[in-house]
Order: sequence, then structure tokens, then C-alpha cells
Amino acid sequence: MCLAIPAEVVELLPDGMGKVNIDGVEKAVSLALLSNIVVGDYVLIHVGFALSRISPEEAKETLDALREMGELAGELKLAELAG
Amino acid sequence: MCLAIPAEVVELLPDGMGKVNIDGVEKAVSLALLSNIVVGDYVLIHVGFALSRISPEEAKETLDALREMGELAGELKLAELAG
Amino acid sequence: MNEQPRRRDTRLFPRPLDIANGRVDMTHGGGGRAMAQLVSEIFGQAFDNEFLSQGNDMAVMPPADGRLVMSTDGYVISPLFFPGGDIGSLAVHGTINDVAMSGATPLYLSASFIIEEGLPLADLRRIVLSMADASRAAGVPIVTGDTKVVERGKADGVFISTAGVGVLADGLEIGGDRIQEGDAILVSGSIGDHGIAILSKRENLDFETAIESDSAPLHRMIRAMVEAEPEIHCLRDPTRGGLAATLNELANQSGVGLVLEEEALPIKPAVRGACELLGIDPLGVANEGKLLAFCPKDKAEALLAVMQAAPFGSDAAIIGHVVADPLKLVRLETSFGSERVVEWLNGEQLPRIC
Amino acid sequence: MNEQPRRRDTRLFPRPLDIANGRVDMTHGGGGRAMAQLVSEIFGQAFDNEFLSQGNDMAVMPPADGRLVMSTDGYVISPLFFPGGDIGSLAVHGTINDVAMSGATPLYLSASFIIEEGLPLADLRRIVLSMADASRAAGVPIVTGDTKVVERGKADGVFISTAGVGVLADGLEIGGDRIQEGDAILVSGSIGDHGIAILSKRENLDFETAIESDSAPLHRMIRAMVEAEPEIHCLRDPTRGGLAATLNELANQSGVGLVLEEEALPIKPAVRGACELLGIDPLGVANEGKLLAFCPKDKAEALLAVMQAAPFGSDAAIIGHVVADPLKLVRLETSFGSERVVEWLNGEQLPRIC
Amino acid sequence: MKYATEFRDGKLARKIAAAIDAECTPDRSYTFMEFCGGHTHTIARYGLEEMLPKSIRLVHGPGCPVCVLPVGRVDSAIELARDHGVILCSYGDMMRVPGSHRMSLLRAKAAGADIRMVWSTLDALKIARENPDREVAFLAIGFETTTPPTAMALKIAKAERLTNFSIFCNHVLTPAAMRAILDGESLPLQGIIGPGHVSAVIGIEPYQEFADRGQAIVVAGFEPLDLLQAILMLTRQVNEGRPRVENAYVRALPAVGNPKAREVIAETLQLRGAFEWRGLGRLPDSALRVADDYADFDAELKFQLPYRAVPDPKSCACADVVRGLKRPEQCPLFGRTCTPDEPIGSCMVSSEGGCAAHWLYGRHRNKAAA
Amino acid sequence: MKYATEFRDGKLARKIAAAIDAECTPDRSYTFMEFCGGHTHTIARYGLEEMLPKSIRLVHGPGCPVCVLPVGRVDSAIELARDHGVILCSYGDMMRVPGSHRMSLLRAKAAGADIRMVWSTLDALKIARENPDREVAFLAIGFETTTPPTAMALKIAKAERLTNFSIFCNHVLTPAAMRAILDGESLPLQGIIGPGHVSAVIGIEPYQEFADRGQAIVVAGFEPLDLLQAILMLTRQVNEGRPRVENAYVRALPAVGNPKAREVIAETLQLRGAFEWRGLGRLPDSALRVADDYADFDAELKFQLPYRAVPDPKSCACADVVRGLKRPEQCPLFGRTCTPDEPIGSCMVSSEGGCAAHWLYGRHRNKAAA
Ligand code: SF4
Ligand code: SF4
Ligand SMILES: [Mg+2]
Ligand SMILES: [Mg+2]
Ligand SMILES: [Mg+2]
Ligand SMILES: [Mg+2]
Ligand SMILES: [Mg+2]
Ligand SMILES: [Mg+2]
Ligand SMILES: [Mg+2]
Ligand SMILES: [Mg+2]
Ligand SMILES: [Mg+2]
Ligand SMILES: [Mg+2]
Repeated sequence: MCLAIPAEVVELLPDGMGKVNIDGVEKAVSLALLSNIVVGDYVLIHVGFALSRISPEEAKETLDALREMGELAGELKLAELAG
Repeated sequence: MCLAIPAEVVELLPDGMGKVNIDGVEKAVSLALLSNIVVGDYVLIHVGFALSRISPEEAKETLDALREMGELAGELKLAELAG
Repeated sequence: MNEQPRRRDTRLFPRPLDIANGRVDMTHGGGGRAMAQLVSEIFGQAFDNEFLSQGNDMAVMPPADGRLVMSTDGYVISPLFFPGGDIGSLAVHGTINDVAMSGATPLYLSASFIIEEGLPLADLRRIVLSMADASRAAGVPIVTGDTKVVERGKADGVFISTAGVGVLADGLEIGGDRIQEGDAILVSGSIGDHGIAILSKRENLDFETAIESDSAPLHRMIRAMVEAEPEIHCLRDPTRGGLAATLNELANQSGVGLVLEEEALPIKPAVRGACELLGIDPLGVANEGKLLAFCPKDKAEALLAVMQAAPFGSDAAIIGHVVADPLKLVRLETSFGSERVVEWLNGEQLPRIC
Repeated sequence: MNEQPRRRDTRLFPRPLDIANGRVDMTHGGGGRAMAQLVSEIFGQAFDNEFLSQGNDMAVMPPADGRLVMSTDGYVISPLFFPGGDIGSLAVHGTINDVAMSGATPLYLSASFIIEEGLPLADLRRIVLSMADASRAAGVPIVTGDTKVVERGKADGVFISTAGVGVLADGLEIGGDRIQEGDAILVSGSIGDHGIAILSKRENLDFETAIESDSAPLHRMIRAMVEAEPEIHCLRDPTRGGLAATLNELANQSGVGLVLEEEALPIKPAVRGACELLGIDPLGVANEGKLLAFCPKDKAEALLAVMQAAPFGSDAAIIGHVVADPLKLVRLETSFGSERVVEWLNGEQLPRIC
Repeated sequence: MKYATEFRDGKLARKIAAAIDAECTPDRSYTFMEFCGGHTHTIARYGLEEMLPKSIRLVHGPGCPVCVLPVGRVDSAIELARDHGVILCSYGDMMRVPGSHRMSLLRAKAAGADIRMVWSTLDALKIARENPDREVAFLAIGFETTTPPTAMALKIAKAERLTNFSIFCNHVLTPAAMRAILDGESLPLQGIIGPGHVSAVIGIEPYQEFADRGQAIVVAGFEPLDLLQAILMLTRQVNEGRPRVENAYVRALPAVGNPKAREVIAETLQLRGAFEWRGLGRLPDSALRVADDYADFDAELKFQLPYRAVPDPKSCACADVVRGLKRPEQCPLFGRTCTPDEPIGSCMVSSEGGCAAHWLYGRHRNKAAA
Repeated sequence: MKYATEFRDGKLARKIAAAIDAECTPDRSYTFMEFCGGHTHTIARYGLEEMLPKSIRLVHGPGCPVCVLPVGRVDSAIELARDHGVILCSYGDMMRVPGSHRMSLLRAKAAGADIRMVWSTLDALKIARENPDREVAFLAIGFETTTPPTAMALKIAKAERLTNFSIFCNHVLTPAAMRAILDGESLPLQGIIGPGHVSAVIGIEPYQEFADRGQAIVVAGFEPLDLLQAILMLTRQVNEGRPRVENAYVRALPAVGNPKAREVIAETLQLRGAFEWRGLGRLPDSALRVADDYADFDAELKFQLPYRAVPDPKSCACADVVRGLKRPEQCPLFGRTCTPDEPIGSCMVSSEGGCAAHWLYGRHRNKAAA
């Protein structure tokens, strides 16, 4: 449930609103549920509200870990096939 | 001003209304401004209200008088032309 | 409606449309399966013909021999059902007539439906079946169509735009600019019936009358007329704005004056009565199954006989003649013995008090 | 509009229409002089061509050589003006395209306008001029038309129904039921642009994007295609309901399965972005200047080159192929490496939360 | 149509015209005002003027309710419809009447105002019942004939406690206008054709004052024979030198009028201090407003519609046309910029207006002559 | 789309799947529930089940807000729109959900109800501001993720004194549903994939009770790699025999969730005594209602909407589908009379519903198999 997508904050607007960008599409959403959002942050948007800030570092770490795991798995598989 | 047309009362309806007929067209109008209207009466209709009852006798008398006058005038004219 | 006039495919459409209780909703216009089902079960089944059954966004028909004629009209009538017809038959007759007024034989119709969300499916089917009947009776198939659904409050039940294509034989040159001084003016029957039938059902105006719309296809009468008298100068159907608007339009187009004889105008007593009640002029009231014809005076009686023998022409009459008039006025010689101008006012005649 | 595309006759119409401040009112649909003036000063002047100038309720055109093709569509778009076009140009392009999808050369258009009382005359003129430009650029004249005015709240600005007539050369047999196993599926450019451009301007949804409607006439591309490759099996424009609806319709019509490759689908990043924002599938989003083509696999590359060289075809791509499938499913091989069914849902896609 | 068609007999009309001709004293001229627009319409439509001897001259009077309503009142009606969110119910006649800046109810409707044409006040009441959440106002215009239906609507609204219904009252009084005509620029009038349908309400007695001032008065019906009969009677009165009030419409018109209708009016409406008429200026005791007892149903109070006097359009001769001082074709705008499609003055709107009647029925005669 | 596309890498996914395979102990079976409909959707759309080793079995959970809303609540929403003259604002998801007698909001709209689809509660507020004369109600559905926007709307409405605005609150709570699943018919679950966007609000701590009951819990994002990562982590937990709560969505999900959002919820909404769920029955403390301090904005009070329990349609297996007890294709109606065009059960409406997801993305696999 709860379709939510990552979007970049490109402008802070009055009344706790902010403009976000998704691949060239811009839309005003409420940032009122978050604190200290700055332009350039990525946030998770759900029904017009930003629900959380996305951490670029964590994203990178996760992806790196997955890729590492994938390579190991790849080797493993090859090993199995060979075996 | 005040387009008004003669119509025959063909039915008395509740609430002081009556159905009138004009050459096969029937319409409900208010008879509240008149007293003692009965089916068969002709009334003068203006913006949905009957304003007066038409007297068949008077109508006939007027027409007869006009026709008489017309014949006299016709004779007169002929007399003039002849004279 | 566009594309798929097939029998219900139970795999595609597990349940039939609930025609008794259902209403058109926004999904019926969405281009998806609900729309395909509406098209198939309402339009396809009713209109069924070889061209529509091609099932494409367009229809392909055999080559036509002669000049092409094309016409279109939008139908926005309220109420949708009225004494003597409905929006569906009207949309078929009206466009057939417009094509035929050139002297052409109408061949094909297209139909574009704009439906207001909430229209009962039963009403839609009734309209579509009436169109199908009208089209079949006229021998002019509806070969292609389209359906759109708009939200409540953005249309008025249903609007139908039909277009018609016909073919015109050589030798016929009939048009609004060809009327000549000395022509006789003929009308194919009593005037004002359609407009009065509609007004009688309008909310806040409703009155009772036996008058019915004259909506009818006139192409067969016209075929008989042009065969009998190829020298007809002009044919036109006095629809919106009635005789008054149509004759003024024609007087301007041909640069002539037109003279009508009130005594000769076929008008039903109840139409006169309703016009008196509403304070309007029967000459300005719409017709949907009548035509005006202009031909040399010496051919008029023969043409009249052809019209009177044709379907929908039994009350045809010669109602006037064409004169030279730089003012291009339409005049009426009244029964009273006076003459007046027949104006070309806004045809949306409304009840007046004075 | 019906009849009188003349210059202003100052005796008939003492004052010009007040286009800057005026609005369409009920008299403009009444069949009287006000309507004649609207028709003359807005429609007649813009569309001006020899057929419309005949000034009758129908137009007479020369004989046409070949099979006749006819199509119609109603246009009910909101907003009336949108990035990349307006209802007027759309109504011209859409019907030209539907006629052309048979392989035919579109020849003539008719236009039926249903106008909501209150429409600014300036908006109406802008729309009509845009139609005139589109029709002229495409070389397909609007030969006949009709105007109706309905009361406020009974339409939505203006609806336009166009019908088109074309002529189809011998030897071409193109249709939704002719697709064959082994055919390649081509699309003429990026998908979803029109629908996203429209949604971006919808009230309560408005977002900003540089995406514009792809509304365009495709008949010249099609002419080039059928000349280069007469063995094209099917052409269709994926309008309402997008690729998803159109392909499902075709799969059912031809009784085949269709397989798309997600990687091959030309979709602009902003269209993808907007779809993610709204929770909708780009495959279900409408296009107005794109076509799908089906031809034997071995002709696909040559046909692609023709499309890419034609106007509006630079981003054409081969996006899939046709298989035997008793279930007549449309499947998508995703970039991810999985396969899913492309459903044929109600095309009125709406923002979802889940 | 019984009691109408018989009175449209052209042959008989010609004979009556001949009788009138016979009645006319040579070298004498007879100038009569047909007060009522309905009569103007009949005269033009049936070409009666051409039928009559040259010595008889007919001049239009102010008896067209649409024509005498001043621009300021039209503006108020438009304001009511446009700025107060009401459903404004109006007779069709008012739809095209131009207010300031060429605005009209028709155009206000196109611009978004909710304006409904009705055939009767009963229909306006129905709309009020069906829209309890909306304010519904009825634009009341007309002379005494049209007043009882308005008065009845007030009575019904009060009885039903229709709190969302009100009347914008512009009813005017025939005798006041006649008085103003006779008091104004001297037209050499010998007689007046009185409006039969007004007398169906007020009777014929109210015209005695004009007879006392030397005017022959005959109250007439609206068919051509009715008018010819009235003209004949006027001619005779003049010839006899004995001006009095006569009734030429006895079939529909009891001399006492309709007392029941007058009662309803008296209960629901009352005299205004003064009212502006187009062409006639502010006339005392010449119009009605909603009575104090019915103040809750008075749209002028409910929506605070102040009256603002507004000059007639430039060059417009309506003010003279309604007083019979100018014939329509003497207006520089007639048929040029002012036509029934795009009226500039109010006399070009209703087919009772002198200008519209002349445009519709008499224009070809002028042009042919010109 | 940054932070999404990278996590849709099919090649990498296959490698992770291989890693999972390698992790699986032979002859052991791993049954995990993806609680959330969003996860159901991702699994079906990307065909993840086919990629995974046979020993891993995924079962759908009740985390689809549309699916768990009982028919009686749908009926109340329809009643609100149809019988109370309100403008009912709803997310698009609810439009086709069938209530009793095959009625739905979409059909109620066609029959004349004023129903507007909105993308956000902010749009509903705007509609209320623009229609001060109308009552505007927002049909609030959803789990904890969707609750803060509803709560914010209440705060704003109160601050602006929008007296014509109210909320028909149907927000439900994830832990309550999980508890009911684990308390119910014994599914041999070894682990649960927790909904990442719920935790973006509530954090991961609330799941500790389930770990304490022996369930492995990994909270996951919604891209295919997110899910594979979570499955891998669950597999490891099971293998290790050390069930705990883990976060596989660290890029978007601080372990504490969003305290600011929880504050707004706490201010404006409060626990209901009990709430009926489709499939799960009446569950105590499982849903929210408008708080007493905001009672003026509670549509249930304002329009007196009593809750009436209504049985599911005959033969409909939704109740079992939402509990993971049946797979969609085991319902006798699936694909016969129940399709996304004409849904009979709620699981066929939202593409998060188990039945709709299977119809859209998995059907061809069954049929090919059959
Ligand atoms: S022509 Fe027009 S402006 Fe002139 S007096 Fe008549 S109505 Fe008034
Ligand atoms: S197929 Fe339909 S009725 Fe059966 S469980 Fe799924 S949603 Fe419910
Ligand atoms: Mg036409
Ligand atoms: Mg026509
Ligand atoms: Mg179409
Ligand atoms: Mg409507
Ligand atoms: Mg015609
Ligand atoms: Mg089409
Ligand atoms: Mg099309
Ligand atoms: Mg037309
Ligand atoms: Mg509108
Ligand atoms: Mg198409």
C-alpha cells in the first residue's frame, strides 16, 4: 500500500510547501511533516506530503552491499555449475 | 402591451387552476382572479392567468354591428364611385 | 462507438451490460474493456452492417460514381424523446436531408456520440435502436462512429453529431445561390410541427397538444423530384429558425426578394394556437421533415404533384414566388390583405408577454 | 457553422462581432442573423475554401477515384488549450489519422461544433483558427460544418465532432483483423506525451512539465509507408486507453498474442516521472500523433527507415512481435527481465495512492 | 382562434376603413395616439395605417413596458442576476434589452448569471420551491394587466412562506403616463386609443379625467377590427365635439374592470413616490412597489438595489419615440446600428416597441418609397 | 528516477536470487508473508516468485487498505455521497470498490452523487474552500503511511475554521492486523516482510512483539531489489534461528520513523474501540477515528453514519485472500465473474489487491501452465 516515490526538492515555498522534481516533472507538495529540508534533498512523497528524507549515503551503501553480494552469488553459482 | 388571448375553459382543476384549450392546445392556467367560471366559458389569458371572461353575446353584437356598418360603408363607397 | 460491433464474447465481457438498471459511467468512455462492451452490446448489435463490422476506426466502402456530397449536423435536443421521434431518429433524418438537399443520393452516415455520465443505459439503447431503425428504413447505413463520455453537468444527456456522404448525379445544379426571379416557392407540408412538439415538452412551458414532430427522411421525395424536374433551382430544409430564417438566408444568398402568401401556408390549427399562446410566429418555428423547393413557375404544378405523391409530401403546397428586390426582403402577403416583412430574427423564440 | 462563409455584409451585420470581449450566447445558435454572423465572421473567414463557400448545408466535391473511407470522432477535451495544441487542431489531426489508418488519402473534413453558452468569442476564434491552420497544413479542407449552442452547464466550453472522407487505392488491405503471427510491431515515436500534457493541466492535479501533446497528422507518413511497403497488415493510432487498450483490441480482433519489449518502448523520462507521481502506467496513456504498424518481420527494418524519415516519425521504433496465443494476451517483457500481462483496463487512469 | 380570428377579417376591415373615410370631415385632420404597444404592433402588422384615410394620423404612445423602463432599472436587474447569486426569473421580453455598456440579461446569462425565462409568475414560484437553497427573484415589469399575476405570486409566496423568493417590482401605471404625455410637449392629439387589457383590470373610469381635458378616449381590443372600430368611434367623437370615454372591447371588458384583481394588487403592492420612465422622466405616483406588509419579498430591499439614473445611449431617440414625438425612422440609428438583433434602444427590442414594429412590418414600405 | 531505478536492476536481482538460493538449507521450507499490498504488487509485477528457489513461499498479507475495508464501510461512503448532498472527495483507488448491490462510488457518481477524485487531502481542503455553501467530506482510507496527510488536513481545517469540511475516517493500524493474522488460523509463517512506508511513520520498534513471538521481521522498500534483500535477510534469520526486527530500507527509513507525523496523528485522531476488517473481523484497537477535540470535523458524527455490517458477496474468497489462506486463483469467481473491470471482491480492485495483482501480472503464467 501507500505508493510513495523519491523526489528532489528544488524549491522551498511558503506555508511549509516545497516544489519537488521527478525526472523533469515538478509538483508542489507539503514538507510540513519533516524538519530542516533543504533544496537538493530527496524526499519520499506520498499523497502530496513528504514523509521522509532519503539518505544518499545509505542508498549507496545498500547498493554497494547488494552488488557485492551479487558478485559473490555469481561466483557461487558458477562454482555450482562447474561442480 | 400585454399579449392576451381568448381560450376555452375545458376543465376546472384544484387550487383555483383550470385547463384551457386554444385550437387543440391545452394548458393549465390560474382562474384565481375570476369568480364563477364554468367549463365552456371563454376567458382572456395573460401570462398564465385568466384576466376576464369573454361575453359571447357582446362578441356577436359587436361583430354584427361591424358587419352592418361595413355593408353601409360598402354601399356608401359604391354611391361615391357612382356619384 | 468505434470499432467492435461483435456479439458478446463471454470471455472478454463476463457479464452482459445491465441495461435495465445501469447507467453510463466514466469507464464507458475510457477506451478500455467497459467501452468496448458498451460499443459492442449497444451500438454494434443495433447498427450491424458490413461496413461497421470491419471493426476499425474507419470504414471502407466501394467506389462511388459521381460527385461527392458531404454534410454534418450536431443534435442537442432536449428532451431526448419527444412526440414523433427522438434525438436518434432526428440525427439520422437531419443529415440524410442535408445531403439530399443538393439533389444527391445519401449513401453513408457516421455518428459521434457525446454522452453525459449518468445517462440510463436503457435510454441510450432506445435512442440507438431508433437510429438503427431510421437508418435502415432510409437505406443509409451508419458505417462508423465514436463514443465519448463526459462528466455530469458537462453535457445534457447525449449529443449526437452525424455526418453524411452522398453521390450527386451529373446535370443537377441545385443550391441556395441559384434561385431566380420568377421561381415558384413550394413547401412539402405543414410547418412548425417539430418546434411546437418540442416546446410542448419543455420544462416550465409544458402544454398538451396532439402535434408531433415531423422528423422524416426526404431523400426519396427528392429523388422523385429531381427525376421529374431536373431544373429545380434550390432545395432546403427549413430547420432551425424555421421558414423565416431559411428564406432570409436564401434571399440573401441568391440576391432576390421572396413573397409568401399567408393563405397558402399549410399550418395546423394547434400549431397556430400554440404560437398564439407563446407569442411566437409559426414562420420562425423549426421543422425537421419539410423542404422548400424553388423552380421555374411553369414547372411548379408538375413538381407539386410529384411532391404530393411522394412519402411525407401529401400536404405540399405552392406558397409564394420570387421577385427582384435589391433589399432581398422576405415578405408575407397576409390573409388580412396587408403585407409585412418576415424578419430573420434569432430563431430561439421564447414566450413573450408583449 | 453551416452555410455562409462570406465577408461581412455591413447591411446584414451592422456591427462586427466583439471578439475581444464578447461571448457566445443563445442567440448565436438560434438560426437567425446572429448565428449567420458568427458563422461568417469566425468560421467562414478562417476555413475559407471553395467547397465551404458554396454556402449550402452540404458541400459538393468532384468525383473521387477509389474506395471511399469514412471516419468520425468527437473531441471533448479539457482544458481546451494545452501544451502542444488545442481542441481544434486535435479534432483535425485525429480524424485525418483515423481515415489514414486504412491506408487511404484523407480528402475532406466536416466539423460539428457544440458550444456552451458563455464561451469567449476570442477562445472560439483561437480554436477555429487553429483548426484552419491544421487543416491547411494537412491539405485536407473542412468543407461543411454545423454550430449548436447549448445553455451553460450543458456542455464544457466546446465539443467538436469531425468526420473525414478519404479515398483508398486498390491493393491496400489494412485492418485490425489482418495481423499475423510473426509480424513485427512498430510505433512511430515516444508514447504517453498527449495524455501527460493534458493531465498536467487538470485542475487539482496540476504539475509542471515540458511535455507537450504529440497531436499531429500522420497521413503523409502513412502514404510514404504504404508506398514503400504495401504489405502492411495493420495501422492504428493508440489514442484513448493508450497502447494498452489499442493493442488488446487488436489482439482480440486478429486473434493473436502480442509481445512488447519494455526496453524498446520510446518513453520520455518526464512521462515516466509523471506516471510514477500519479501511479499510472505509461502504456495506458493517450497519444494523438502516433501510430502502431504491423508488418511481416522481414519488412520491419525497411518500414522503420521510412517512418523515421517521415514527418513526426523520427523516434519510430520496433517494439515487439506477434505470436500465436489462444488467450490473445498482450505481454510485456520488462527491462527487469520478467514478463507481465498488459491489461486492457478502463483507460481513464486516475491518480492512485496504492 | 375563436373571438380573435373573426376580428381579423380583411375584407370587413376595408369596409370599416371606408366607413371611417366617409366619417372624416374634409380638410380636417385627426391625430390619435395608440397608447399601447400592443396596438402599435397590430397597426404595423396588419398595415392599418395604409388602409386609413390620409386625414387620420396615428402616433405611438408609451405603452410598451420594455420601452419605458429606464437604463438604470435594466442595470439593476443585471446586477441582481450577476452579482447576487440569485436565480433571476424573467419574461422573455426583457432578455435582450440593453443596459449600460451593451450588457443585457442575455449576455449576463452567457457570462455566467443564472437567468431563467418564465412564462408566468407561477413558474417562478415553482423554481423557488425546487431550489430551496438558492435565492430566486422575479423581474416584474408591465402595466396594470401584468400586475395581478405579480400580486398573486406575492400572496402565494407569503402563504407558503417561501423565504427564498422575492420580486424586483417595476410595474407602472397607465393613467400616470397618459397624464405626462398630455402635460408634456404639445402634441396636437384629438384622441387616445386606450389599452383594452389594462382596462380588463382597471376598468374604463380612470380615463374620465382625460375626457374632461378634451380628449376622445376609446378603449380597444387588439385585433385589427377592434382598432378600426375604435378609430371610427374616435372620429365620430371628434366630429361630434363631445369627448368621452367609450368601450370598444365590450366582449372582454366589463366597464368596471376586474375588482378581484385590483384587490390583490391593493393588498400586496403600493404606490411609489416617484418612478423614472424612459422618455417621460420621473413621474409621481406612476409605479408600484412591494407593499410594506410584503417587504420580506421585495428584492430591492433584500439585495439593496439602489436606483441609479443612467442616460440613454448617445443619439438614441427612444425618449421621443415613446412620447410620439418622433417616428422610428427619424432616429439616426434606426436600421443602421440599431436593429432587433443588436438593439441599442429599448424600442427596438419588443415587437411592441415602435422601432421594432416598424422594422418588422413597415420597413419595406419606407424603403420602397425611398 | 533516482533511488528507484537503481533498485530495479534485473541482472543484479538474479544474482541476489542466486544468493538466496545458496542461503537456503536443503529440504527446509521458508514461508514468508509480504504483509503489504505494495509488496504484493512488486512481487507480481517483476515476477520475483519465479526467480526465487522453490523452498521459499510467499503469501499475501492484509496490507491493502482497499481490500480490508468491509462492505459496510463502502456502503457508508456511498450513502454519504448519495444521500447527504455532500461533495465526497476520495482517492481514485476507492472509486470502483463494490459495496452492496454492486453499487460503487463510480456508479453513485453516474447516478448523480457529487464525487471528486483527489490526489491529496490538500486538494480536498481546496474544494472545501471553493465551495463554502456545500458540505465537503473526505473519505480517508489507508494504513499509517496515509494517516499523517489526513491528520494534517484536520489541523488545517480547524485552524482555518472550515466548518463545511469533515473526514470519514477509516484509517487502520498495521500491528493490529499482524497480530490478528498470527492469532488466527495457523499459517506456518517463518517471517514477515514489513511495509517500509508504514515504518517511515511508525518506525520499526512496534514489530518487536512479533519477533518475540518467533517471527523473523524485515522491513523493506518497494523496489524488487529491496524485496530480494529482505527475503535474503529473512532467510538468514530463519537459518540462524534468531528472529528479530531488521531494517532493509535504511535509505528512506530511520529506525524511529517520523515522530513529527506521529505527533500530528496523536493530536487529531484517536483509537477506536474496535473496527471491522474484511477477512479479519472486529479487531480491538485496530483503527483510528477523529479525536474528540476535532469532533466537528468527523463525518460519522456530522452525518450520523451508523456502521452496518454486511456480508461479503457470495462465493467471494477475499476474506481468505487477505489472510493469505487462499491464493487468488483458488477463488471460484476469479477471472470468471470477478475481473478488474467488474470486480466483485475488493481484492480485484486495487492493483495491490492479491487478485488484481495476480490478474495483471501473473495470469499468463497460470494459463500457460493450465
Ligand atoms: S432606432 Fe433604436 S435607438 Fe433609435 S429610437 Fe429606435 S430603439 Fe431607440
Ligand atoms: S477473485 Fe474477486 S471475489 Fe474472489 S477473492 Fe478475488 S477479489 Fe474476492
Ligand atoms: Mg449540415
Ligand atoms: Mg441540417
Ligand atoms: Mg473514435
Ligand atoms: Mg445536465
Ligand atoms: Mg438544412
Ligand atoms: Mg473514428
Ligand atoms: Mg480516433
Ligand atoms: Mg447545420
Ligand atoms: Mg461547464
Ligand atoms: Mg484511431
